[in-house]
Amino acid sequence: MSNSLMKIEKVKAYYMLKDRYVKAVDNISFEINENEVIGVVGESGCGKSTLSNVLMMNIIKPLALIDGKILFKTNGSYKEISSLSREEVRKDFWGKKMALIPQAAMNALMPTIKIEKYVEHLADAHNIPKDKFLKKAKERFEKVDLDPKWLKRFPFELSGGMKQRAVIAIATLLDPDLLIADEPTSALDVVNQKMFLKILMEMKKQGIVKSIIFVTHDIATIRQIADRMLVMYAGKIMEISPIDKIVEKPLNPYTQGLLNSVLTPEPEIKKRGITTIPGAPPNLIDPPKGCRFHPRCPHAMDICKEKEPELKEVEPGRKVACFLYSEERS
Amino acid sequence: MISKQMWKYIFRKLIFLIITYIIATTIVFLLPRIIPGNPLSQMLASLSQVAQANPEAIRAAEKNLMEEFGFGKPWYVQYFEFVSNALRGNLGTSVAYYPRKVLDLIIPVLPWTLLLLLPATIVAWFLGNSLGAWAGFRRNTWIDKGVLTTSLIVSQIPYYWLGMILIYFFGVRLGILPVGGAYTQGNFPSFSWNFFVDVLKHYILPFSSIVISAMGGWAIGMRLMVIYELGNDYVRFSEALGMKDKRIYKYVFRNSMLPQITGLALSLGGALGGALITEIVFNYPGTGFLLFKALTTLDYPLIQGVFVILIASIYLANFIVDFIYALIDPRIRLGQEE
Amino acid sequence: MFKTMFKPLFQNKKFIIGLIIFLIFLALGIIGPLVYKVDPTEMTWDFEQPPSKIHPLGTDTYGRDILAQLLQGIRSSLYVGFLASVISLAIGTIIGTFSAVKRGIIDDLLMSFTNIILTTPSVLIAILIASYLNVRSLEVIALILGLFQWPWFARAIRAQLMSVLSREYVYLSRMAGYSDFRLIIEDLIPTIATYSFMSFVLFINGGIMGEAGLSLIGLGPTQGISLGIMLQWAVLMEAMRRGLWWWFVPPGVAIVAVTSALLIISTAMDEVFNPRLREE
Amino acid sequence: MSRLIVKNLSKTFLLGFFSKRKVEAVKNISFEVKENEIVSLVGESGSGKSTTAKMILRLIAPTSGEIIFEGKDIWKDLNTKNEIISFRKNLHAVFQDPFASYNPFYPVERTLWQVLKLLDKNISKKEGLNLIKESLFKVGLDPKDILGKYPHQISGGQKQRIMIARCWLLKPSFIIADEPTSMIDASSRGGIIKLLTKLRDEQGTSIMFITHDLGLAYYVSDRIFVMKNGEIVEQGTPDEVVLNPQHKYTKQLIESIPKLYEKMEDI
Amino acid sequence: MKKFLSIFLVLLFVMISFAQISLPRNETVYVAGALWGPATTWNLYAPQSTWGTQQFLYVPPYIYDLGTDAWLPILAESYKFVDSKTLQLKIRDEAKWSDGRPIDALDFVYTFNLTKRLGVGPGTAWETYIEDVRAVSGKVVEFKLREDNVNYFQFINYALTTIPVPEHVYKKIEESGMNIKDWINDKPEEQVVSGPYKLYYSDPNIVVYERIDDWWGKEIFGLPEPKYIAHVIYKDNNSVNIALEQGAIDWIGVFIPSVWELWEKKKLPVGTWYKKEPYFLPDGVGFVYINNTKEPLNNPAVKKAIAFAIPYNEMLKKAYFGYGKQAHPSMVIDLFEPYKEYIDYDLARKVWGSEDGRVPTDLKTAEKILDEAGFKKGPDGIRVSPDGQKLGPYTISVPYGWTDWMMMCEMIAKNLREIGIEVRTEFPDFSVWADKMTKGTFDLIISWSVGPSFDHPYNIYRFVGDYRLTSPVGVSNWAGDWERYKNEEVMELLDSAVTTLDPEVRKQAYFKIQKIFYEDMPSIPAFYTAHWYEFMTKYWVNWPTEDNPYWFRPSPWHTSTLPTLFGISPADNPKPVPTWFNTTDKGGYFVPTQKIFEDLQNTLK
Repeated sequence: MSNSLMKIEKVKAYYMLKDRYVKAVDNISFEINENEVIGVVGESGCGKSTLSNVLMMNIIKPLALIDGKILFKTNGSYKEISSLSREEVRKDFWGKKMALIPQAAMNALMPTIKIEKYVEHLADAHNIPKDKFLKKAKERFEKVDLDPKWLKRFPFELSGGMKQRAVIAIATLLDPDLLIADEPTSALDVVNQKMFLKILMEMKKQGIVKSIIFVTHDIATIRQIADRMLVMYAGKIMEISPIDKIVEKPLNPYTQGLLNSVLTPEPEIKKRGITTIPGAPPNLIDPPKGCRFHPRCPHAMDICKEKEPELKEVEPGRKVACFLYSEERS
Repeated sequence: MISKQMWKYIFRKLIFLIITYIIATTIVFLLPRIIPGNPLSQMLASLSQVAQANPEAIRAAEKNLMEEFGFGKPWYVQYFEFVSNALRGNLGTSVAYYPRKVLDLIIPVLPWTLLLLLPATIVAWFLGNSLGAWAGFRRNTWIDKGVLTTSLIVSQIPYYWLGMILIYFFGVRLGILPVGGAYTQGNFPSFSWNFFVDVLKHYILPFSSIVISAMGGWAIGMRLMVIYELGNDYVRFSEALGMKDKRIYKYVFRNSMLPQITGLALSLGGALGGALITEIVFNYPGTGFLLFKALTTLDYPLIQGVFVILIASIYLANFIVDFIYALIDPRIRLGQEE
Repeated sequence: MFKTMFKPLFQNKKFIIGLIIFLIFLALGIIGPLVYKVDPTEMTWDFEQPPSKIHPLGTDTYGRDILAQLLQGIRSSLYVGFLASVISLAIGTIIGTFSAVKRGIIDDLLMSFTNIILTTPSVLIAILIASYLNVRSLEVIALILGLFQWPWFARAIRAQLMSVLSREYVYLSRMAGYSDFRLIIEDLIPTIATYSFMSFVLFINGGIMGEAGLSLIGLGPTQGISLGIMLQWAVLMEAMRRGLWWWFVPPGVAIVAVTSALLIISTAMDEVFNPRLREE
Repeated sequence: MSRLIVKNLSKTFLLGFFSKRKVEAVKNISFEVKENEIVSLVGESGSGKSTTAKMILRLIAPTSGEIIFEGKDIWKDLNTKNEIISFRKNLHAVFQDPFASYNPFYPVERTLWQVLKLLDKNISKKEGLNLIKESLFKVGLDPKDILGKYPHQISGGQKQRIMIARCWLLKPSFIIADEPTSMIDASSRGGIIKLLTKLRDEQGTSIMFITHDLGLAYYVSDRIFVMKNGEIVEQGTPDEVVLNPQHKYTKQLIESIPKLYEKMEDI
Repeated sequence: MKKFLSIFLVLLFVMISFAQISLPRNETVYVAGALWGPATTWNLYAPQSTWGTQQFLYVPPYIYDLGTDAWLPILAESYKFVDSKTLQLKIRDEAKWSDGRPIDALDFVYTFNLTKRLGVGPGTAWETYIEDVRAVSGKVVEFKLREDNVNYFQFINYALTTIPVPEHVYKKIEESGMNIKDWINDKPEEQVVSGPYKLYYSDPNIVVYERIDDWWGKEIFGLPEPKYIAHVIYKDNNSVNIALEQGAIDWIGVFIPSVWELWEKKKLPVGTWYKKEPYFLPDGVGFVYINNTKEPLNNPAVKKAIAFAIPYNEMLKKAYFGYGKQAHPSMVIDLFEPYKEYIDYDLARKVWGSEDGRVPTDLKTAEKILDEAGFKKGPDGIRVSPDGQKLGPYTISVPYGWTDWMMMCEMIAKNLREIGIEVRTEFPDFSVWADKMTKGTFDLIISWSVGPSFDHPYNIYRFVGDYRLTSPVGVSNWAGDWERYKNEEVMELLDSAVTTLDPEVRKQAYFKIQKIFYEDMPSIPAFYTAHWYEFMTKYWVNWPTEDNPYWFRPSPWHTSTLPTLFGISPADNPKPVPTWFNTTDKGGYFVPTQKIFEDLQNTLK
């Protein structure tokens, strides 16, 4: 597709420890389109946080990019950022092209200076006139429903929800194309959570950011904002599909399991009941052979134990890695 | 910009220090009196060693002094006299330097102690922290390892021993620096260039021995602090926003320094002890010297006086540092945290 | 558990180095005087001899063998340090634990007391106490030093326990009918064990350095030989002026070596056990 | 009959030594829990729900009010050691954080031994071990995977199951489950819930869920209490509370929760 | 705190007010070892006035010289015994206070009365021995002996050596309502003195005296050579000695380990009294005091055995750098010629069996004495008295940090253990040790006694053997007889020695006391302590030494050190010692003690 913002091709990123390595992201390919929100879900330890680091090219020892390419569209052409060093990516892309809202966004602001000052420093870092940038910050604050007077305050004077909004306002100050949000709502109460999601979507609608990667373990949240959902398991993509279709009919047994464990206050859920995926996620140092999910899969077949299923398009726009939908199934 | 909360914070600190001070000085007063022993023995001993001293004269002197100092009275009477005199700015009369007033003995030497203690402590603090931050920012590099190893060793060199080594090398072996005193004997204090240089020359060794041995500890602490801070979200967020390392280091440095300021306040007491011993090693004419004299002659009033003044100075410094800290850290200034 | 916990320690280079140096000095202190059977107080006719075959580290003004003194000194200094450390640890643990477990007014009072000791120039008070004591044995010196170095430890212990006390397993133990005492013994003490051990190591340093400092100004132990006493004698006999380097250098080197070894051990432990410093 | 009656319960925390600050964590709440009933106390963090739970568990003393468990005021009527022990046997808890529920210095089965000793001081090692194994089977764990392991060696789900095994051993008449599923992966949440409800079904245990997750409350409870700022603002059956909320706060809460089958209009 | 701050500011101001001044090196004598802390007061009405006050600022009528056993008249021109109980002093006509007022008899009377009134000051406790002090005329003072307490030594001592203060100055202070004892007298311009020097400057680091160039005694004595005397206040010997090596001090009175190294190894222009051992003059007698109240330690046999067991020479050599000599058992300092006649050498030789009558170190004899006295060695090697008391465990103690004495204790303890007396060393802090010593609760201690003086050995016999000076065990007493020895006969002999004017009677009394002491052995005189005195000849020469013995108390800290300053001269302009450094019969000013006593005796005829 020509309108993809980012292409991830066969990326492998391992934590290289002394005598072993953790295959946190193992041979992953997908594309991020312009103007879309991708929700990344998975259980803890499935590699989703590593994925967000890899997308940023925030590769710090012991994490290492083993293989694969990451292409980022800038000025109409794709730049292979995976061939650049972390420092280079940081210099040319971070903030401007891609921005991050970290996991504990509550503490993301430099605590002992005023937000205004921080914004000025940011202008400095990108060689933007200070007043212009401050003005922009004021506008952005208004956009996230924050009184610009808070710019003159210290971060700790803001409440949790306000801080979160300030963070998103600052993260998008440079109008990045891609926003990566790593579990940004887990520390918020539901009311603030909703407000945050609203602002996030507003940013996208207004074109301040083009695409959003939203990493979370909460499918219900993704359901509300995402266009596509990417399901990760043990360093692999199990399924990547439009969210509506997944909710309607999850294909991969793992996705099914996840969806069936969703617990929201809805009569439908009560009716259908919730189920559990038996067992526990595998150790990423020595993952099972074949399909990594097979030991927990209710539909596991012999082939699953031997061969790794590939991520294949089974319906238009839907890619699944499972032998249930493959010709090789018998 | 000073909020009500901050005034409250300052007020509470002050109350706490005053209570502490009262307790500390009471201890200082009571300790010698709990333990039996004659405070006049040193003086009587030196009187009795004078060849011509008559037994009668020694007896007369003993009687005279006991009355003069009121050592025969119950301790609580002595304590109330001590407190009421102290409140009127009279710390009593020294035994060994009778009839000198304790305050008159302390005042001339106090500036020398402060001259040694404050700059050395602050310089050590500043250098140590800078070094530690430098190492922390370059974690696991050779710089870090070098700084850490050196700090680990240097911080364990007792300042007094370092002082002895410095005296031996620079004073005795090389003979390039004076080994003791605050200025060349025969020079009288004045505000002239020569005198200043002279004082400086005498200052180098004691100053260095304090700075060197105190630096390591700060460096180790700061390095850890920086490593902790570097793990904080604001670092990651700032990086992700494309901020330069220099700026981020500044942030980290700033935030790591804040606890070190409190550390500075708490370390002052220890630093004072260090300075006192250094004074003794270097024959520096400060309060340490005076205290040493007072201790060897068991001069109760003088010992009390030195303690009362030194502890007050430490608490004052402590309070000032806390105040500055409160001003610098907005979290306290605005009453967010305690 | 303990096996898996301590295994990484022995993979840490710093820890190994520190431990080896410390063990060497410990051996010197414990076994040294048994092997090198020279009476450190015996006055020979060899006055102020530089190191030689008969006196490997030379002799002092009174013809006493420096090596014998050094070995004995290391032993005493370690003993003082160890004892002071035990005392500090005991006081700190008791006060910190009480504060954390009892809370309320007891906590307030104990912590105020702790802060008072913390802000008071303890060196001065130690000097004061030392100067008023009749005969100061090594144990008394250790006691004086031990009395003043616990406050920061008590505060840290209290903070750690406070956080541990709000952990669920403490509630669960309580719900299994545990008394305060049993709770402290079974659940709390092990939690603070590594930190306490690190502090223990640092307290030993405090004890060794404190003893030397007190000795130097003539307020050290009045009996026996310690590293501080050696330094004091060296100062009294003007070893620096008279160039008797073999007298005042070895005790200082021993102090620095032992205390830095211990500090290195503690730093290494911090690196291993402190999750924020762990590298993996 | 009501197993637990909470009457006018309040808790005020006093902070600071010099300047006393008051924090009213729980304000005059009252409710009852019947035998065989599952109720949920729902609220955001800071709403006072955990404090309430700890008061009922006799871990924190209330400032005022009564907590009557099986006819006895737990803060006034339990005077002898035996009374307290029997209270501990009958009212138990499963906590939020499976990691914090285990002392890292002991093997995980310690928690089970603790309750065995509570039941019978003189239980032999062999008997105890059998009981423990039995209870582990009950919660779907293989004793081989568990016994002798330390907390960091097993998963969160397993830990939470062991907690429930603890309840199986003890067979209390009332369990307080303080956020039992919030720290474990969604995929193993169902199992935990099932184990707890099974306790109710088989033993007639009353269960009180303390949770911020309205979804969970809706799913398992017979009745729901919504707490806000130390007060119970709404109560009723799950359908009443969730489908037809009355209080403003509850309405806002339900409206804000992302749902699976319904897309929010205003995002 | 405000007050504190303002004091600090004032101090800064004071500092500013000083211009850069340095003393001219070749006109200044730098001193060390007499002052170890800040100056106290330049007022004699204090237990201890600052060094220099008694030495240079205020002068007495006479100064006693040890070497010739004679008296140097300073303020006094002469004395006259009106009768055996009345002494008249003639003050020099030239004698003036530094403000020009003459020093007269009324100043003396005032001084004595003030001392009596305050209980402290020049001639403290004079009223014990002197009945009355009165002015006969402007320049003549008269002293009357107290007949109910006749002690000629004390009478003469108080009359001849009590330093007068200027009445007109002190009166004014009294009138201002100030307590005389609180007066510091630290303003150089206000000081009114009788001596050749006056305070010039003082701070906690240094005290400087400046010569008064028109001193009244100029015509009689000449002026002392040094224009300035500057005492640098050091912390300890170590720093003093470093300064000495660097050529910064000229005149020192401190202990220096291996002092010979300075000139033998380091080739420094430094000297002491003797070029060889013992290097220093004796300053007093160091005793091993034995508690005479403790059984069986007080058994004379035990004490004698201890005397034989002390390793005198080895200990002096090893622990004392050979700076002292073994003391004579008679307690008389026999290094000064005049005192030798008071020793009954024949008796000493007979009793102790050695050449000069000193106690030999002989463990065998010690053991024999104990064996004969019935002290049998037990299985643990410790002796038991005939009535079953163990000899030990005892402690021998000196203050901590007195390294030389500590070493001596170790060596003595070792030998005593060898002869079967269990003794271990104990080194408490000074005050504790002093408490034990003065309260009589010790076992064995090493301590000082009085030094040489014109009433030697009366002073030392009294100090060690006069039970009237002591107090019960447990009550502090600084005056003497710490070992609590009691012997009526000794007291009678002592009294007879000071009430007689017949030298032979006195001598016989001393001999008798020696005989008793040899039998009773109240305590053991072990060694002569050293009169610490070192000098540097880089800037100043002609220091008194063995070869140039013009003054025998040359240490800067000694109260009678003033004449030293008249003897020394600048290195670039050496001058001979003034001729008045001699006895009257040889053309000098010194009046022999013997002559004074003869004059006194003559009044009886």
